[in-house]
Amino acid sequence: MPSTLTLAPVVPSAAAEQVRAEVREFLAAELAAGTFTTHVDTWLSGVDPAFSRKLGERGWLGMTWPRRYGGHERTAMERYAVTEELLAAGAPVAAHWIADRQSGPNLLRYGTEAQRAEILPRIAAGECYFVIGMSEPDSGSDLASIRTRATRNGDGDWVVNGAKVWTSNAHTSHYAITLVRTSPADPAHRHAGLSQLLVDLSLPGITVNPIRILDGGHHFNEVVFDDVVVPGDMLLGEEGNGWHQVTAELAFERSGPERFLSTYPLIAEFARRVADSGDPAQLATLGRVSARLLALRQLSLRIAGALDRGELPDIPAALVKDVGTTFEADVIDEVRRAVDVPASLDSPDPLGRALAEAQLHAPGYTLRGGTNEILRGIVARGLGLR
Amino acid sequence: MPSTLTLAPVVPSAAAEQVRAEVREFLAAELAAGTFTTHVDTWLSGVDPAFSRKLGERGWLGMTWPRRYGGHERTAMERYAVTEELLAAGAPVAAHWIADRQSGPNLLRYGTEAQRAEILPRIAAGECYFVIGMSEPDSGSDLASIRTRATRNGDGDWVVNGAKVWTSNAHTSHYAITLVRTSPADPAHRHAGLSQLLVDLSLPGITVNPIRILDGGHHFNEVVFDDVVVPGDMLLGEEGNGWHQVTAELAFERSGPERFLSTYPLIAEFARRVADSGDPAQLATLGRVSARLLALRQLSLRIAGALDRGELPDIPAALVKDVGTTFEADVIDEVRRAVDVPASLDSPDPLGRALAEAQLHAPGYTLRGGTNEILRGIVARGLGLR
Amino acid sequence: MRDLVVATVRDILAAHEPFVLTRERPWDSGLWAELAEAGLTGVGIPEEAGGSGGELADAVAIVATLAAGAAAVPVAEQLLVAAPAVLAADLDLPAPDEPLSAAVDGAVTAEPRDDGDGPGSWTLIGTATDVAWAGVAQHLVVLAGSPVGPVLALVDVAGRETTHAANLAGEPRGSLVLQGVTAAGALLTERQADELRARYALARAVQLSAALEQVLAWTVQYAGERQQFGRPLGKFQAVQMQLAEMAGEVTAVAALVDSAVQAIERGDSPVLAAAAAKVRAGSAVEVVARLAHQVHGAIGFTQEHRLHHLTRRCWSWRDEAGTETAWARVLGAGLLADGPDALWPALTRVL
Amino acid sequence: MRDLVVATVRDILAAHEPFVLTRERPWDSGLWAELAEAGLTGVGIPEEAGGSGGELADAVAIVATLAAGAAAVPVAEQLLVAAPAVLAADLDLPAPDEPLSAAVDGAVTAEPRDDGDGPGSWTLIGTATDVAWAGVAQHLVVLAGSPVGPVLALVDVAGRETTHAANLAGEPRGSLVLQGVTAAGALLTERQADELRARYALARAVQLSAALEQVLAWTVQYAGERQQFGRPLGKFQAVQMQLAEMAGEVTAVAALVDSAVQAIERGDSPVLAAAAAKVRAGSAVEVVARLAHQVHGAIGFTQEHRLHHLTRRCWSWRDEAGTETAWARVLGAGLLADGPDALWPALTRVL
Repeated sequence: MPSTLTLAPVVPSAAAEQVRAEVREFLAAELAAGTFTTHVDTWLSGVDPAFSRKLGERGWLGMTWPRRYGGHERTAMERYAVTEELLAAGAPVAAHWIADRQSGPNLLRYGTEAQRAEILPRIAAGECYFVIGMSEPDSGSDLASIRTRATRNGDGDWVVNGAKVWTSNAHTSHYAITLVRTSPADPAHRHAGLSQLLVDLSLPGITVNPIRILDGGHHFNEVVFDDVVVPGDMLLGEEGNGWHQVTAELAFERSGPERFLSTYPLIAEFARRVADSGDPAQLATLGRVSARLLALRQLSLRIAGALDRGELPDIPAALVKDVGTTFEADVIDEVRRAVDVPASLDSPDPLGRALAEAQLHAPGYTLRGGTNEILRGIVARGLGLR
Repeated sequence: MPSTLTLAPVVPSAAAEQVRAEVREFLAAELAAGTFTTHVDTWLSGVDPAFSRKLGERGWLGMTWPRRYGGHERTAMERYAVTEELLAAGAPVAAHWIADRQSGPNLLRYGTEAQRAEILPRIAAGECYFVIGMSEPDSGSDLASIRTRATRNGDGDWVVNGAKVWTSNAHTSHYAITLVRTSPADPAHRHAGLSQLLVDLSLPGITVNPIRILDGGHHFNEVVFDDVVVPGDMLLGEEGNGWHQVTAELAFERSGPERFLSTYPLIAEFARRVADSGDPAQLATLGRVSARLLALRQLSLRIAGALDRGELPDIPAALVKDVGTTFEADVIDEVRRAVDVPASLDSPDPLGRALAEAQLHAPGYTLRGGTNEILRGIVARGLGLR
Repeated sequence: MRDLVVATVRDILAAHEPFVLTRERPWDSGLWAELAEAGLTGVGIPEEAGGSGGELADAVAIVATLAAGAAAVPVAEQLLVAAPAVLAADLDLPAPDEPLSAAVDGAVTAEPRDDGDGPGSWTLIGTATDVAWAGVAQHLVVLAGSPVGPVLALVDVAGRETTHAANLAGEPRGSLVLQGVTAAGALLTERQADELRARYALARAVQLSAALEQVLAWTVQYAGERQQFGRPLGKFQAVQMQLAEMAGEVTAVAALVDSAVQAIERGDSPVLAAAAAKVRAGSAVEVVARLAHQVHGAIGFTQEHRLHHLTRRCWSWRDEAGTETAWARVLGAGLLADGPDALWPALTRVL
Repeated sequence: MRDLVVATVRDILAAHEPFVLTRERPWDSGLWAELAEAGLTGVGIPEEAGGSGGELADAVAIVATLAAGAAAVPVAEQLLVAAPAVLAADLDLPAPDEPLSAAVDGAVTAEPRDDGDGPGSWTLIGTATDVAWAGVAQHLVVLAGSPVGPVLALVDVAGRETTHAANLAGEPRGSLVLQGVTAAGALLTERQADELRARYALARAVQLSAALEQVLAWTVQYAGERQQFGRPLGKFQAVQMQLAEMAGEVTAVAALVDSAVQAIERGDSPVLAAAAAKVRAGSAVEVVARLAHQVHGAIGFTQEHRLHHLTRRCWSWRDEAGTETAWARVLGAGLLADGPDALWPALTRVL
């Protein structure tokens, strides 16, 4: 195996198993109380600030961050166990998901002391939510082609103009870490001149327009910036270092269990059918799907272990996202082949409803956070091919 | 549908059904007499000159050719029915396959009267066999890069030097239609300067070296040309027109039922298992596989109909080969998922043996006659993409 | 005639926006009215039965054109399933401008009425489930069970209450309670009942084939126009491979569905041909819809984009009128009817 | 120690040509002799039992290295399956330089001998089928059924006649008639018998993982070297997509198999972990072998090329010691043992 793809094994963590048990107990109680019902792909679509605050109260957000920023100084393995349990239960975690997974770590890595002190504790409390301001209407996979620009005004503040799309839940979020062009585009150095700004979504000049997805659900938005004045101290990291920062950020976000568990609630529903029927072919399907899931889990766990060691395993992370999101969609086909249940949101059969939810969200799995074609290009580079 | 991919429907042909019934009866009698046993992929591996002569006697070779060349002036639809029945029975048809499918039509299209009169009747009698002399050790999919060259000597004959590989059954064949470079390579016109020669494999200076495939079977050869003197009148078609001629020839060979029936004997064996078990999941697998086969059959039949109308549907032919050969290999996986039978040539279970034969030949399906990547490039061009 | 009919449908469609189905707007009644006025909701129905004449293939062409246009009207059900069944059973066909649908799932039983009306009148008992265009159709053909065999009943359902349910595209698929409803009906043989189910499956296959072809065309067009990294998407080899794979699926489906329609028009038994067409068309959906969305990227995932009007329909149509798995079992069993050694002759007989 | 062991195996392998298995040359006895002389056929076996010491993970590393080298020797069977089973059952282990294999398929029954030798001696009746290295192994561990439960018997099979049969790579897989053979043996619990089968499956998974990794490495290397249309294959985007897909499969298999080995080394029950590893590794074979051959082109399809030494093994190993389908059923059923609502806890307990 090329060293770029090799991942050292992790030893089981008693602390992780301990917190896993706590989360499992919490979720069982919440389900029993009817606080939430299980759905597919809830890390995109399950916005529930009250639920996010409960997680914050229990110390399950910002888990790996320093205590002085509201964190809990726990391991990535412990955080992994928590996120995995939440996803498996199909819990409503969308409100805080990006902030906890990606924006917080980004602030920790590049933020000023003031930015950290101000924002991180609120994220860890489950009260402050972030969106990713990267994609633009015309950028597609070619992130270097973004056109939102920020220029310094006389006060040293940034004046931002442009638009970002696919900002998950911008209508329920507080900040957007926004990739902007701070120097004119230079065809010879496409990745130069980009910077990240920490933009308060309540600033004047910002308009949030819903972008409904194909089932009519409102999760994504267009965020339009019209002469938005962002305070000068809201630069994140270095001016001109934006490309490097977003690359690192993307690597961070790609390896988590949300890249293969988005359709786990469908598997769980299918398992109920299999247990009822005892059909050997269905048992085999459950076994096949489970084997794939278990392999992905080991990969993702090993990446969590690497993060604990301070590594940034960007190529394995791209690989996990490629293999994992392919799996998320394949689950639908595996289940469809094994049962004879039409997919419908109005189905009296919970399996039919789970199939419907999984199918209607399926196009997103292999697009969000970098298409699988882009990811495979990264893996090919890791193999030494270009 | 782009017009390049549209195929007009065919009306059922009573003549084709008549000859189909005759072939079916013949094959049943031969099987009962033990003349042959059914195997996978016999159009590559089932060399049996006696069987080929029997087909010739019955008028089932050279079927569409003019009577004056030993042909039978029947339709492509009738020929389709005959070839399909032979493949479905896994009959030993490899000796004459290339000559009947490809070399004969090539001679009809480009050959001189003398070449046609001399050779075509022998092909139609099942007595004269051909190999395709296109690929070379270093050419791969890039056929324009071949290096075998032919130069005129003082007598007007061609002196050939070089080597061809993947020549199926050259050790049991009489002629090779050989693509040679007759003018030096010109990087600006990569496809210029190529010609086809009709080379008698018994000529001095020709060495046929076996290339065994991975299961040890000897079907392929390397044919080495060492100052081989080929009579001047053995040029096929026009000097310098070789690229155009092989392109047309490849289009011809790509749409036949051998591009999706190579593993049909495995399906037939699987059907026996399904009939025994009556298992619903196995029935569904048989149905799924059959539906794919039936669609391919309709595509291939429609191309036969287009050939009868004098068209050369090269892009649909590339598409059929891509979809068909993918199917041939997929059959193995479908059957493996549905049964619990290890693949072994020594298996006491005929299904295990059929799985083994199909698997060991599988790499060939999507390589021979143009890789699927090349074929998809042709289809993409047909879609107007490049 | 067929080209003219298709051109007329296209013209009418071109004047209509893609229709966003909601619970409140469960069909495109304006489009239906225009189609009916042009006589297009009666094509394939003899003039003496109140239709516009024409052949099955004309009706298929209309259904295909409407499917590719994501038209929210019950034309497939009326022209390819319900009307032919009513005519074959010698029942009185409602006027073609009154939407007619079919329910073949058989959770309804029919009892012959003993009031002297004779075997032509039945009392229906039960609930028709997953009824296409429930609440929209004014008449419903119901395939019911009875002590003496399958019964084809024609029910006036105008104004009758339906439960709300929709498929993934929002097309109504509710249930109708038919407890004690009187209806005209006719006994069918088991074979006729099977053929009715097969025709329904074939209707969905026709819709799938047309929709998948359109999805391919849109995707090819998008790949030619959309620029990434300084060149059109369609210049990337990975995208070319994806589009070629889609084309392979679409072309295979089109040939099989088309041949199945022709075989039925020639009078062949529709069951195995329709089963094969439904299975093949249904199994193409996964590949074609997945790759179409992948090539289109995030924009194709939005409600504003036209792509979902077809991909959502395809995801549902493959399940409707019998899933691929159900029809694959029918096909597998049918091919083995004469024993496993006769599989090949059976395959060559299907089409 | 592990790196040293692996380096030694590699050095020995490097001095050997890829071994072409035929009916007449059913194993690489020369390689075996060198491995045995270096003590490598006794790794993982305690010194007091005649072995070379070391841990399970050392034995796994040797098996993986030999698998990647397509070594035609029964080391996986001896080190990972048969020897640990003999030791666990407290039977006398043969010398590690005498090849030892295992037959777990259970078509053999064992009867306690009544000649006063006690329960440690059994009479075997039946035929052991699909025996890895039949005719090569001098001793065979047989999992037999008996009236009192499963029996692990150790049989001296040197010189005993075997039927000829081979897997797709030519590795001997013949049958041995054991009619009335006397053997030392020990009763196992059903769970111990299941665990023995699971260890066999895991041994094959270890071999598969190593072989698939090597196939990927060869394919990447070939794509970097082979020129087509004036540039290396690996510069074509379509080939890059294929190699990345292979890498995804290989990396997933490697992580799962490796974790399964470690779990077993920690003393966890091997059954579900081994089942998952075998299913996952087996299902990767189709993709990895197919794409490897596709990228290699015709040259990789020849006997002269090294590729088939591994692809043919992979095609067989995925079927051996229980097919993917069989183990998938075991895994599915095992995960549901506490009821369907406990699927997730069950999954997190496997590994």
